[in-house]
Amino acid sequence: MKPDPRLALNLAGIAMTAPLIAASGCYGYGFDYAAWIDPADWGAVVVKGTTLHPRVGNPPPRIVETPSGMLNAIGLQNPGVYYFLEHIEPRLGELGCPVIVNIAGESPDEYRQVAGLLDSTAGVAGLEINISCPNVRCGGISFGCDPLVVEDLVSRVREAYHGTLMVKLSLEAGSITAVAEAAQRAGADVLSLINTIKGMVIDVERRRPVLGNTTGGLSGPALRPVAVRAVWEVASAVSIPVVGMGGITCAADALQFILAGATAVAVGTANFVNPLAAREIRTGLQRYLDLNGVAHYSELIGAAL
Amino acid sequence: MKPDPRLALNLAGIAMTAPLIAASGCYGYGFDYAAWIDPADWGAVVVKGTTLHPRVGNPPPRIVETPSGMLNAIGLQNPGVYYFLEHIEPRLGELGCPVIVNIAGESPDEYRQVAGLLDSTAGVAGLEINISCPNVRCGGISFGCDPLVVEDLVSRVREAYHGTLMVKLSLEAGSITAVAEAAQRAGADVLSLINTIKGMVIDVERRRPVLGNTTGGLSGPALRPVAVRAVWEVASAVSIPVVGMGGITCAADALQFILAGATAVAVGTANFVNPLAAREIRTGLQRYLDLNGVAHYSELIGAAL
Amino acid sequence: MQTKPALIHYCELIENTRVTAQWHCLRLRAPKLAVASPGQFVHLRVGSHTDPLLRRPISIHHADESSGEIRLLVRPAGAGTEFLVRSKPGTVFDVMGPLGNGFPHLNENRRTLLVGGGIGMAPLYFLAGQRRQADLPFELLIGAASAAELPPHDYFCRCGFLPLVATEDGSRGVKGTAIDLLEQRLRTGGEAVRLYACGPPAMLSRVVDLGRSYGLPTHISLEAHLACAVGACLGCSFPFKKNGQIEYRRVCRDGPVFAGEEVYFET
Amino acid sequence: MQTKPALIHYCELIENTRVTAQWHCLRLRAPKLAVASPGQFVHLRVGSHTDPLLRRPISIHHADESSGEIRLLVRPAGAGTEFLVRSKPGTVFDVMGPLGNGFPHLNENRRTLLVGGGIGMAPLYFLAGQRRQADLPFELLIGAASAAELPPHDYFCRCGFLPLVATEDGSRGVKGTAIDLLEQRLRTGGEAVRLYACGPPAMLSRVVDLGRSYGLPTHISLEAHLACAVGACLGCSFPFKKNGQIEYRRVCRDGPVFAGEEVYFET
Ligand SMILES: Cc1cc2nc3c(=O)[nH]c(=O)nc-3n(C[C@H](O)[C@H](O)[C@H](O)COP(=O)(O)OP(=O)(O)OC[C@H]3O[C@@H](n4cnc5c(N)ncnc54)[C@H](O)[C@@H]3O)c2cc1C
Ligand SMILES: Cc1cc2nc3c(=O)[nH]c(=O)nc-3n(C[C@H](O)[C@H](O)[C@H](O)COP(=O)(O)OP(=O)(O)OC[C@H]3O[C@@H](n4cnc5c(N)ncnc54)[C@H](O)[C@@H]3O)c2cc1C
Ligand SMILES: Cc1cc2nc3c(=O)[nH]c(=O)nc-3n(C[C@H](O)[C@H](O)[C@H](O)COP(=O)(O)O)c2cc1C
Ligand SMILES: Cc1cc2nc3c(=O)[nH]c(=O)nc-3n(C[C@H](O)[C@H](O)[C@H](O)COP(=O)(O)O)c2cc1C
Ligand code: FES
Ligand code: FES
Repeated sequence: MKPDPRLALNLAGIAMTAPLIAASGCYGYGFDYAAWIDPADWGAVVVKGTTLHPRVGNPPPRIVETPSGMLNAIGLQNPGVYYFLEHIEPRLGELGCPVIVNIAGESPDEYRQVAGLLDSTAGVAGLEINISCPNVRCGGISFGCDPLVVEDLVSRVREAYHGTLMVKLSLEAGSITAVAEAAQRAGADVLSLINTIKGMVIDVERRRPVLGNTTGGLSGPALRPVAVRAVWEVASAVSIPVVGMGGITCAADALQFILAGATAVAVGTANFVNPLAAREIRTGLQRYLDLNGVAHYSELIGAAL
Repeated sequence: MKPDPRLALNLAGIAMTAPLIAASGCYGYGFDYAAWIDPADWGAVVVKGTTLHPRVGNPPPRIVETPSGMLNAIGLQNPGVYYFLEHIEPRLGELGCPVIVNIAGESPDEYRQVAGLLDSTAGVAGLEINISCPNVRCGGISFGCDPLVVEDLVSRVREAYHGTLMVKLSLEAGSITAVAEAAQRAGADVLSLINTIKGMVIDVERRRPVLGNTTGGLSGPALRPVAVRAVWEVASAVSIPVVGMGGITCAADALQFILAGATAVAVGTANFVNPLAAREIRTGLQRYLDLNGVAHYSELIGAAL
Repeated sequence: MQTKPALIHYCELIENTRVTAQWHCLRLRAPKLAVASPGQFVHLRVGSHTDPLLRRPISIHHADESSGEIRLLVRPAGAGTEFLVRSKPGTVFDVMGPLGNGFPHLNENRRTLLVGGGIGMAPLYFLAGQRRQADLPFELLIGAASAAELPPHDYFCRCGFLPLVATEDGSRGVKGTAIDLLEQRLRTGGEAVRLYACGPPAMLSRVVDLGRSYGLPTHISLEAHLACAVGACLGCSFPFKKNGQIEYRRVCRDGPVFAGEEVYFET
Repeated sequence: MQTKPALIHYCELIENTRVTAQWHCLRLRAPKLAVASPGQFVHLRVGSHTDPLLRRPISIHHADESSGEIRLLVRPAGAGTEFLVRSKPGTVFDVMGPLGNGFPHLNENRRTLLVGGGIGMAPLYFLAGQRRQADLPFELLIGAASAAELPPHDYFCRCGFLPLVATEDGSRGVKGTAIDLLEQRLRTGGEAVRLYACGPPAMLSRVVDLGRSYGLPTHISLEAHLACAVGACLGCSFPFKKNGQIEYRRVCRDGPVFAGEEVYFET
């Protein structure tokens, strides 16, 4: 798509043609859709959660549909950071847009190690620290609920990594704003939210949880009002930019997050339903700017506060 | 409906013909549907949140639909406990099923006062303490997030009230199980969960939140997987019975909660969509017991754990 | 247990006709609902999944006990109303009703003015028909943006009356709004005794003002987002002023028709 | 930017025919999808709201490049498949595809056995037709609970082949399961060179066992709940055993057809 200057931004050092990001875990390493769809329809792509060691992931079933949403329990299946650096990172330039790597670890030190290994790699524009995955102990929410733990973890990663650092927040913290402030204090450049919320579906015929992992993370439109509220609260509490996500399917949904204070938005589940989402949201935002005579989308950031 | 002994239960002192409860705030005082539908289709009815003083409630709009759910911000509109005792309580016998009163207050002492006024009133079978309403400071979630605060509040109400005491939990606590355990320690007879989760919808044309109150509580099927998970966690952590709710629309949904550990279930939003829900869920449960040769529904409680 | 009247009715769509550029008139077989009176409404499921979730309220546009049919006039505004206008004859709707208080039907043999703004004409058309049958004097005033947004003449003729029309672009009737038309009829149309109105809040507020100036009682039908539609959830509250205090009343149950003087229109 | 092939195709439903007590055959105008090969699938939206949310995968049951049409064979199992079987001709579906690897189409001029359990016959029918056209020997074996759950004879005749049938109640063909039939054909039908299968996991696992006993390679089509269907979400992973270690492969992208010997069927 022809870049529209009214949508361009620099997200704490990452130059993007639009405030639209493919959400982690929902777009692979960016190559899976590329046979059909230009990854550069996005302003940036966040790749699958990456850990120090390879992980096989959770037993199936890993997904189940719920009303206007889905649960997933992938379990951070990934080939590990060394494989990533050897086989994937060198190809990321092909995508034609900045790539952010989502990282997770079993301990603060593992996070630091992964971040250190990814520091100043050409293909990687920034990191997103996942401290909010409801499906694994690794990368898990256990790290994301307590402001003190978050501050310590983010500080360590910050020492090891010199690019743009994004911290991904969970709603399951007692106070998401306290965690947000802790991440900001520790040197995060950007906050992203929300990750999925832990849920469960029971198969009443088998009288067992549907998912192999028992529980999984809720994503999709079902979540959207809760995510908009969380972005609104966090954007009001911090001064660094916020990337909003949770159930975005179209330009109007994206605008809700921007008006609530998000500098950019990420789209996950909607890709599964509509692989043309990036392109359609981009066009929809342009139309909104046209109709409302807005010179640059950033005028809308937080305008509903 | 003809009571089916396979569905009968005694919920910590309240005899019910079925483990089906009309959720607070969704069934008025039980009379609104009564011109058409027998309130005794329910095992019990929980009436609207009641406070010491009358409350006018929040400015409109108070509700907005979301994907597979809705936000509400009623703001605990109610005529106050004195009016309730004079004009409503004497008529509750007409409903033909036990009535539980949902109470809220602006301070622990107000809760205690309301509970004391409702103690040993003939029409009231039990109380549900709302410490999880996301829409008001009164009765609000501020009381429901901290185990110590919960323990104190529930202890005071417990002193003033001698009937069945139910405590309604929010998912927004840092740890819902810690709050559940605190309520149990303080003398709660039953726990009910979950209340709505705070959300927000922005009108992108007006660039303003849709609700008069800015935020509202998410209810309905969108919430269901998260609610089932919460019931499963809480039922595993406490020994007192749990009433599960959140997005139940049919017998299969109700069974998910029962299999996750709920002794009874409550139905809110689904009434708005299908006012015959109580009757249909009852029939659906009977059919499940028939097909699976289950002698009493209680065999299913927690069977998926 | 005494038997209670049914709240839910399964009603077959007999005919679905487009009557303006956008609006559709839906004719339903609904014997139990055909007893409804003008100003009452039905509350329909708009799909069988959980999105859209809530029912949608639609005024009863016409009810005929003898044929056991009702008609609805629907303006597509979003997913729910689009589901309705796209439905094919033979579809069976899940309909709650009849709900709400309805317009007070007064047998006064004096001229009343019925003011409908846009789709707000739907229930007033029913009221007009009722007054026509009872041979009571009335004028139906309708406002719309342009002629394309109004049903054709013969839509009204078959009920034995014709509305007075105002369009903002002057493409049909008087050029102006329903309020302009009302002012004109109040100034020039002879003595009126009572105003009935349904339409957007800004219009209703003006109708109430005019009623006050002319010393005429007003009966206005309000809209709100509804959930339960029977008074149980308090989701549809609208502000009223009583002894200088704000109080909320339920559009679905206490209304949708209220004495205009009591409604508190925020400005 | 080079132009890329489209992932989404808008395909008109031309015909929707019930072919068993439950299954429907849907004929779609889909020129771009008609190049697909047997074992590939499409991924369809099943509504325009957010419930049901995810697309549903359906095997390509037949594809004809010359007419630009594809056929799907659908067994109603829930909201999504019911949406499909209830759709009326003229409906335009939003279809992703063709997806997945498909069955290896080997030009071996030796007898292969194609085993379909229930709706699993859908892609094998396509493979059978292809072998028929190429004049390569094969037998299509189909199992079902009863005759009512199988398409009639002429459903197959027009493609120039007839399946061997097993029904559990013996109401058509051999009494027994598809596996019983397969065992019989392996014992008595002369030398076979390769097995293709699609059906419930328990059946597939037995096919693989039989392949092992007879020293025949098996190509089996697996099912999983899919989200993205292109390999991006890792939601559809199925366990495989490699060097004694479990590893997960993606049904949607690495499959749905896999070498049976490598699949790890939990017991
Ligand atoms: C008592 C009553 C009688 C009505 N009678 C009619 C009628 O006869 N014909 C008719 O076409 N419509 C009527 N309406 C309005 C109709 O109910 C709404 O247009 C409809 O609910 C919108 O639903 P939707 O899914 O089509 O649009 P949505 O996507 O839900 O909404 C579209 C737009 O309409 C707004 N909206 C939604 N619900 C309402 C509501 N209840 N009131 C006002 N705005 C709303 C939304 O905020 C949004 O801006 C009536 C409403 C009430 C309360
Ligand atoms: C590659 C592939 C090819 C397929 N080909 C066909 C075909 O040609 N014809 C056909 O009728 N069906 C086919 N299916 C199965 C079909 O996709 C499912 O039946 C459908 O998705 C169920 O959706 P629903 O909304 O109708 O039912 P739901 O309400 O979603 O589910 C109904 C039941 O089916 C189970 N289920 C849901 N999705 C799947 C799935 N993907 N695999 C197994 N069980 C599932 C659910 O757990 C539930 O028990 C195929 C599946 C795959 C993965
Ligand atoms: C299948 C799937 C896998 C995901 N994997 C990850 C992950 O590895 N790391 C992460 O931080 N978030 C992960 N997420 C969460 C998403 O990035 C996103 O925060 C969430 O899904 C909400 O957005 P959505 O509603 O647009 O999907 C995953 C989500 C889904 C649906
Ligand atoms: C309109 C509305 C009003 C409510 N009012 C109350 C209330 O006064 N007190 C309370 O504890 N919960 C209240 N609730 C929450 C419900 O009792 C229930 O916990 C929640 O809606 C989840 O269940 P559901 O998805 O079945 O509606 C209200 C919910 C709705 C939708
Ligand atoms: S819609 Fe529930 S009280 Fe009016
Ligand atoms: S469905 Fe997403 S990887 Fe297979």
